[in-house]
Amino acid sequence: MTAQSHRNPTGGRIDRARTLGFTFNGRYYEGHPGDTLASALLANGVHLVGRSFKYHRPRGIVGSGAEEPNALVQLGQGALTEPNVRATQAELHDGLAAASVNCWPGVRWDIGAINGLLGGLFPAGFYYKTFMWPARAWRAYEWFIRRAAGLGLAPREPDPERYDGTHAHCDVLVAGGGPAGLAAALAAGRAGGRVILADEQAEIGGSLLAGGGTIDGRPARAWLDDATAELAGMAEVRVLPRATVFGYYDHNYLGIAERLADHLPPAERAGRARQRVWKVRAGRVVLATGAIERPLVFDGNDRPGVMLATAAQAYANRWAVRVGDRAVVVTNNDSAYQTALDLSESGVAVALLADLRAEVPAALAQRLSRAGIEVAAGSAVVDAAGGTRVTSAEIRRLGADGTTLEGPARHVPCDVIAVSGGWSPAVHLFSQSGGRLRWDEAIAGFVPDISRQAEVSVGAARGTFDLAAALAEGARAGAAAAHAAGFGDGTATAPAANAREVIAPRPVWRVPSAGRGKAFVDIQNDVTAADIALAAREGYSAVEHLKRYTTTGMGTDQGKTSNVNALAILAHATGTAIPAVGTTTFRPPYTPVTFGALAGRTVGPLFDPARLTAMHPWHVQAGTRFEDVGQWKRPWYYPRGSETLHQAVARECRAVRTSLGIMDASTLGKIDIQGPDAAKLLDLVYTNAWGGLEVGRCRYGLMLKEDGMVFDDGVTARLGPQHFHMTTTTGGAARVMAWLEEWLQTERPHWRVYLTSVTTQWAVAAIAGPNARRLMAELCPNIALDAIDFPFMAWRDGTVAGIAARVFRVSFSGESAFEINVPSSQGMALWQALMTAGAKYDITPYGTEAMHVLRAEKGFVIVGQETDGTVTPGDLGMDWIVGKKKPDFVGRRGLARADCKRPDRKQLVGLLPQDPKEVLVEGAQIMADAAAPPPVPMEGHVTSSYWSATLSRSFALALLKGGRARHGQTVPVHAYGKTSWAQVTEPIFYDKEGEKLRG
Amino acid sequence: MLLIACPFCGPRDETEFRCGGESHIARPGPAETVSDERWGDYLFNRANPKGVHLERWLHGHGCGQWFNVARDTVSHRVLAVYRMGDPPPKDLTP
Amino acid sequence: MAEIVLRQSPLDHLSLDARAVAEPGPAGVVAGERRFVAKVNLRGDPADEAFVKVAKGALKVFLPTTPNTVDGKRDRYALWLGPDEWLVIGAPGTEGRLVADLRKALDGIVAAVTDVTEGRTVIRLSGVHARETLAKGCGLDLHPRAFGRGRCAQTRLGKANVILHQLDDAPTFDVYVERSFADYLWRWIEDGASEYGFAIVAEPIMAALKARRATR
Amino acid sequence: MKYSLLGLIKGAGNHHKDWPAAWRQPEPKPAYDVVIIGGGGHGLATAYFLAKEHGVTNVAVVEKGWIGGGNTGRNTTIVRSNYLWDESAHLYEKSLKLWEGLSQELNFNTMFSQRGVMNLAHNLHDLRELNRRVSAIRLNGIDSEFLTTEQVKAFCPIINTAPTIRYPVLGASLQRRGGTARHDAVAWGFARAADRLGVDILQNCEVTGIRREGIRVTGVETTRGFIGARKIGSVAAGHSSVIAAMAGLRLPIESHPLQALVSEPVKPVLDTVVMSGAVHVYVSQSDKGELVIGAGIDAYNSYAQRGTLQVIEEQMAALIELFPMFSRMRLMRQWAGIVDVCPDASPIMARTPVEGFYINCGWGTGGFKATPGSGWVFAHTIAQDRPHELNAAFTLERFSSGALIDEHGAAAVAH
Repeated sequence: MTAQSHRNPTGGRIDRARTLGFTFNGRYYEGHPGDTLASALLANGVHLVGRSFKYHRPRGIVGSGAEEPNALVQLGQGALTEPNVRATQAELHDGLAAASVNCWPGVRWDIGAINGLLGGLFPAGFYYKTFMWPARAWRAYEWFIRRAAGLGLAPREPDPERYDGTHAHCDVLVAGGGPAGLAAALAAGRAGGRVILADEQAEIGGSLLAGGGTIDGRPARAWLDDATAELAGMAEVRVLPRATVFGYYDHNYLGIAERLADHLPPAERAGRARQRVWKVRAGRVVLATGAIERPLVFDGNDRPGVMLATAAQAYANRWAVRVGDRAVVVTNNDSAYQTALDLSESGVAVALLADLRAEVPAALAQRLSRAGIEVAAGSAVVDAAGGTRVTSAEIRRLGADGTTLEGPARHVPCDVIAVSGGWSPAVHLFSQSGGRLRWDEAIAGFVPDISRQAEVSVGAARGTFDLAAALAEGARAGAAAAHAAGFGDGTATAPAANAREVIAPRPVWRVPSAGRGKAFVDIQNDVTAADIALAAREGYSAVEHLKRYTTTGMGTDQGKTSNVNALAILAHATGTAIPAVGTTTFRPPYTPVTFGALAGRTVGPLFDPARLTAMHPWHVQAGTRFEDVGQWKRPWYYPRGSETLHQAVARECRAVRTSLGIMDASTLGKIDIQGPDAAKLLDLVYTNAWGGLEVGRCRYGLMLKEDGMVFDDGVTARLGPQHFHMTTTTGGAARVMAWLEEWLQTERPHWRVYLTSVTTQWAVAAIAGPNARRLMAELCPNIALDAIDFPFMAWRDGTVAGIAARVFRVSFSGESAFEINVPSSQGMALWQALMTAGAKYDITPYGTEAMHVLRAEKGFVIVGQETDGTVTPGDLGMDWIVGKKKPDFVGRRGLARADCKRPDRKQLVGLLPQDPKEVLVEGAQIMADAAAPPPVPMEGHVTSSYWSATLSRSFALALLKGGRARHGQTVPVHAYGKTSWAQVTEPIFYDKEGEKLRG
Repeated sequence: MLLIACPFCGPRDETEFRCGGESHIARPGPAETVSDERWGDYLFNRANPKGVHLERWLHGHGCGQWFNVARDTVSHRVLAVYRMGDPPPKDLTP
Repeated sequence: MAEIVLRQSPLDHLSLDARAVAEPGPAGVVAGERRFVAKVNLRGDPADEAFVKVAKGALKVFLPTTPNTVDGKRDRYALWLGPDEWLVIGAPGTEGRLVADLRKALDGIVAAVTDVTEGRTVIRLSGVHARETLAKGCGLDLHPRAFGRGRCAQTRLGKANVILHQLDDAPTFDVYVERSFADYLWRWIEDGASEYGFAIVAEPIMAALKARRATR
Repeated sequence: MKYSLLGLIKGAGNHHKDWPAAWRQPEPKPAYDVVIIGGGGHGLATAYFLAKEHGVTNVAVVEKGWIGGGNTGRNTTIVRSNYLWDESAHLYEKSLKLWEGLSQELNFNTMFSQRGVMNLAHNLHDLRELNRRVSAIRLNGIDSEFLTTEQVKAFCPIINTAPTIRYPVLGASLQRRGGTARHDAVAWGFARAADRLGVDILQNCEVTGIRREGIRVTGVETTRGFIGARKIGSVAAGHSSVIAAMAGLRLPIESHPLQALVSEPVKPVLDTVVMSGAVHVYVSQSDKGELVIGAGIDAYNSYAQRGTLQVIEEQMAALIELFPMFSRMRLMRQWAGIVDVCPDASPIMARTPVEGFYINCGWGTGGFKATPGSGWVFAHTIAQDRPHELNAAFTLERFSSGALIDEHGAAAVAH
């Protein structure tokens, strides 16, 4: 315990009964439950925690929470490591291991500090002005720059932890659990509304946790305990500590990042999610996000030991930590007076409080002098001396205009300088919501002005710093929000608190320099006041230009402590008023959110659904290789033993051509179409005519977009006079369904047609080959199967292997084939029955690859392979399917456009490589002139290319300029440096007359 | 995440819907009478206003119905929801 | 009935029954598959009195016209899916009769009757944390004030399209999911519910539990 | 004052007091030969090349806000020329060639880093398309190669190439000359260079109307008064329809949000650009150390530059699928730009039926890479009053003739 040199024996909200051991940069320290890494380090007298981004200057702990710009550490090790964690937000746990980032070999002796000496060479945007010679060398310069930049280290192993996400709805979402937020949640909760109160800290309470004050005549902390207890007892109130409202999106949709396990030692995290993202739809939002104290910009203001006054106060009161032995406090407003008192009470000798204002608050000043603390009015700290820790502060009197210094310099030895440069309301979420900000001279900060969504800001978040007023605002807002949702009468009584009169702060944005030191505005990105002046001189005077040119406000803290100072200094440099300079838009997230938490459970096996057919388990058993088609898992090929893809596909094709093959065709889209106008719909969306199709027959159809380009295809059967069964491509099912509904609902609302998707109602086994009919004859007693009674492109109902089935005589393979549709739950039974009965024909399951080969031998196109959204039916040689006499169909007018009539359009042809053993690369380009140097004119490309076991040679389909007129020509085909020659043919290679599939 | 009030199912998250783009575009015809320019205008040209946009949405993950939405393309506020075939509401101030 | 024996539900390959417990005990979420429930999709114009009357006659169930509600009895009820669409639910094996009766009754009336029994399966989800489990992947407000017994909705759950139907205040939900997505959705639910204590129960137990609650 | 290391050393002596403004902040003249609407990269490049290549120096660039504040400053800075169709390939390759000498040309370091752009294939259809593109690109004389899964792993070891993931990596195309650049620097560099050639850059000058006499333009109404112009070039991506409407034109354009995000900065971990269509994410690491990650476009029209949560959630899931080690990294900032979406995913750079009014729009999600090339051909189109052969196909007429340049099939993920 005594190891904690700067921990007081009493006070604070830590549990001294338990001691937690942790390491920082390899050294062992101790702290207590309730500590953050920062408070524990300070309790051990450690201020130096890192090196700065650019100059590698030693840096300490500046804040006590989300605003921390400096104290970034690498937390944890191995797969659990995490870069750039704010020490002020990392809760201490036993065994925690942290290290400084961006320094080598160590934080005390850092080689990068050399940059500090060369500092003059690195003004804002220096890299835009150099590293340009020689032209090719940038990658080399870049190598060094990249290694100099960046902060922590990305993990190198997959994240072993789980994350979660959930949706939530509430009448009132309260962001921030400080006094105003608590008052709002209480009021809304008491009225009966559904309330979510989220606060980023481990403990609800906000400023009440660190500050003093009394509420309803009792110590604020006592009121806090009652308030949290009451909220915990309300059934419809959900209180989320360790939960940062990070994003405010459209229509009152907000994101909350909840840390569920980060505060636990890894051993205790097992099984539970590490973090959870809440996606909240809120009726009303109360923004009680508080305010962020600003540093003062003076020379050496980045030395370890220079910290925000509130932080110093919080460490003293909440964590019972003495931030140093001897402190100087410097402020431009009232708040730091209490800090001075609290510090000295906690045992820190406060040498002096310098108030930039000539007129100081009398009452407070008296209390300080009673405590023996000198108040230097109209004075400022103009320089902080020291190295890895501040050693003294130089105090000077400020001139009336704040730009000059008067009188002699006083050098006050100290190891801490507590700074308060005024307060910036945390308007981040308000700004994200689309709200507009207004510059408030009285508090010298931006405050919410015009709301765009159903929200209201209360307390310090809107510049109301007085406790009593903040409580009242909160209570009023909570009650009103609940009332808007139909709960309560909209009124609420606020707890009483002692009000204070406030003397306006004196903004001195750049404390005049006494020497030549660096005065930092953005401490994390090493942006100095001089950098901002330079940017202004060079014309980067738009605030966004300033940010991007100097990188001010672009760090992991997104400028929480620096934005307003930077703006003001820019305004000064350009001689404009701050409101005229404007502010930058705040982007989500408020504080960084873990990628894993945003992904939630949508990772690994749950990343995206794999859609499975009824026969899938059989395929898995058979050792099938699957192909991803959209979300579907489709059998690609069925290797036997050590077969390659090539061997397996050849065998599967041979089986279909010579005996019998079986394929799982369940994934084809299926749409049930009913109604008096069903045929009209088909006439509209297909290019051919449907009125004449008899019940019991089916027909192939092509669908076009309005521009005349092929969009989907499939076979549709007429089940009854007003009843059709449409099939679509596997990938196109959902698209086509939406397409049909769109035409029906938006263009033809008076048509009486109903569509129902039945894709998964049916499992489909397609059997194809010379023996297909024989097998059917065995298993299907009740359908006449001969070619006359059951012709090609017909369907029949019956039973197959005792299973009620609808059988289609369609063929995509070119062989005599039957597509057997059965209720999905019996798909497996059907498949097994067919496999068993088909054994005598050596029935062979074939996958998509063999199917592609077989259909290509027949010249059947695959939408998406032969087509790419730029292909018309004519291009495919399918003019025969385009109804000439039809008055209208989707795409008809598109086809009539000039470009669709060009004779030299790319048209589908067959290709026979000169070397019959060579299988052309799918995607290979057809050159106009094999000898031409690049850029080589191209005339088309190979869309499909295979080895044909049937033809025992290679062949291909291609789209070729004016191809139909070029049969017989030999063309050069090129891919990957290899040019091959192939003869252009008709795009059909097998059973041209179609006897087989009709037979 | 926009909240869109399906005229049939009530308010649902944007992700249940599909945006079908500008609404009230009449399909010209009969085909013979339509010039290439007119057809191209129908196919491709859009008002794309900065302000109130009349657009079609499909409740694809819900009731499967198409309907119209009047939405401000700057604030994303939904000003009105109305059924297919209905004319847009008169007063649509963003 | 040989083919019945041969029927397979889309979750059979996960052999849930083998993992099922007789008494879920303290599990926060209890789930199981309701196999082969009869499902018939019915389309028609609710403004057409003939349609409504005839459908009611054939079904012995009112077609709800209030969006997102369910009407009917324990083993035969209709879910509102859209302004002109309902899903009629019946006991396993009754789909054939349902379709036949409806088609016969609606002859000459503009309507559509489609058997979708095989296209979807039902995952029943029950227990004090059933709501939280669904909320992880469903944007609907499932709070009792917004959604309750007798309510249904077509929506998204994880990355699957589903129909939710709340049967009681346990709460118990029936989740209708497209057969090809069933494997994914089951894994999704089991993963999401694991933190609350998850138990699988077979159908009879499911029914018993429900009955027990009903009597409370 | 020339930018150089020497200059910096001199500057160090006197606190860099002598660096002049990168560009003047002039008052608008009553009239110019050419007024460019839109102070983004494309507009500034157009002005620069008008002055440099065509001697047209009496030029103003009018920008409603601050230059580079639109998509130039909001994109994921990917530069490549691996396009399928000849028209696109030649245009983007011209641009890539300009990129290769741009820092020297402008005497402003645009940090163009040719670290390679890799497009992953996750299914057989992807592979087919990839072969098709690589073959076409190579025949067009542009560098492109195919990588097997093993070669992908070797080139970028941190990608998860396990065959067990939902959509395994089956291969990739790689353009080694592709890479990234510093987006702001491109706008600033062109602005500074154009300014030195006499171009007036007028910020906070919003165009409120286009004045015409008959079918000929005479100038623009702006928030800083009327500015006469013999020729007007609209280069206002995101707002192209709004500007065109002022000239009485309807465009085949819709404005959609395109989202992007960056992580907290970390030490070098990813030294190339990885793009995946099927898994739908693209990512690179900036010189500052941030992972720069892009998404697809939102489906609805919008002029709001706001991001949404659901898109970011999908991005992260996709990223982690390919890079499981990034799961513990953190999102630092998200935003959106407004892009022109054109029906065929190709731009329009052309004259219009309104005399003296030229439009450059429709770049969709891929405009940044084209910045120098777009400026180069558009300057030619304006100066010569006819397109250069490189942009001859990118007309408005193609939308009635049907001669589209459809880059959808090949575009994979937007970017």
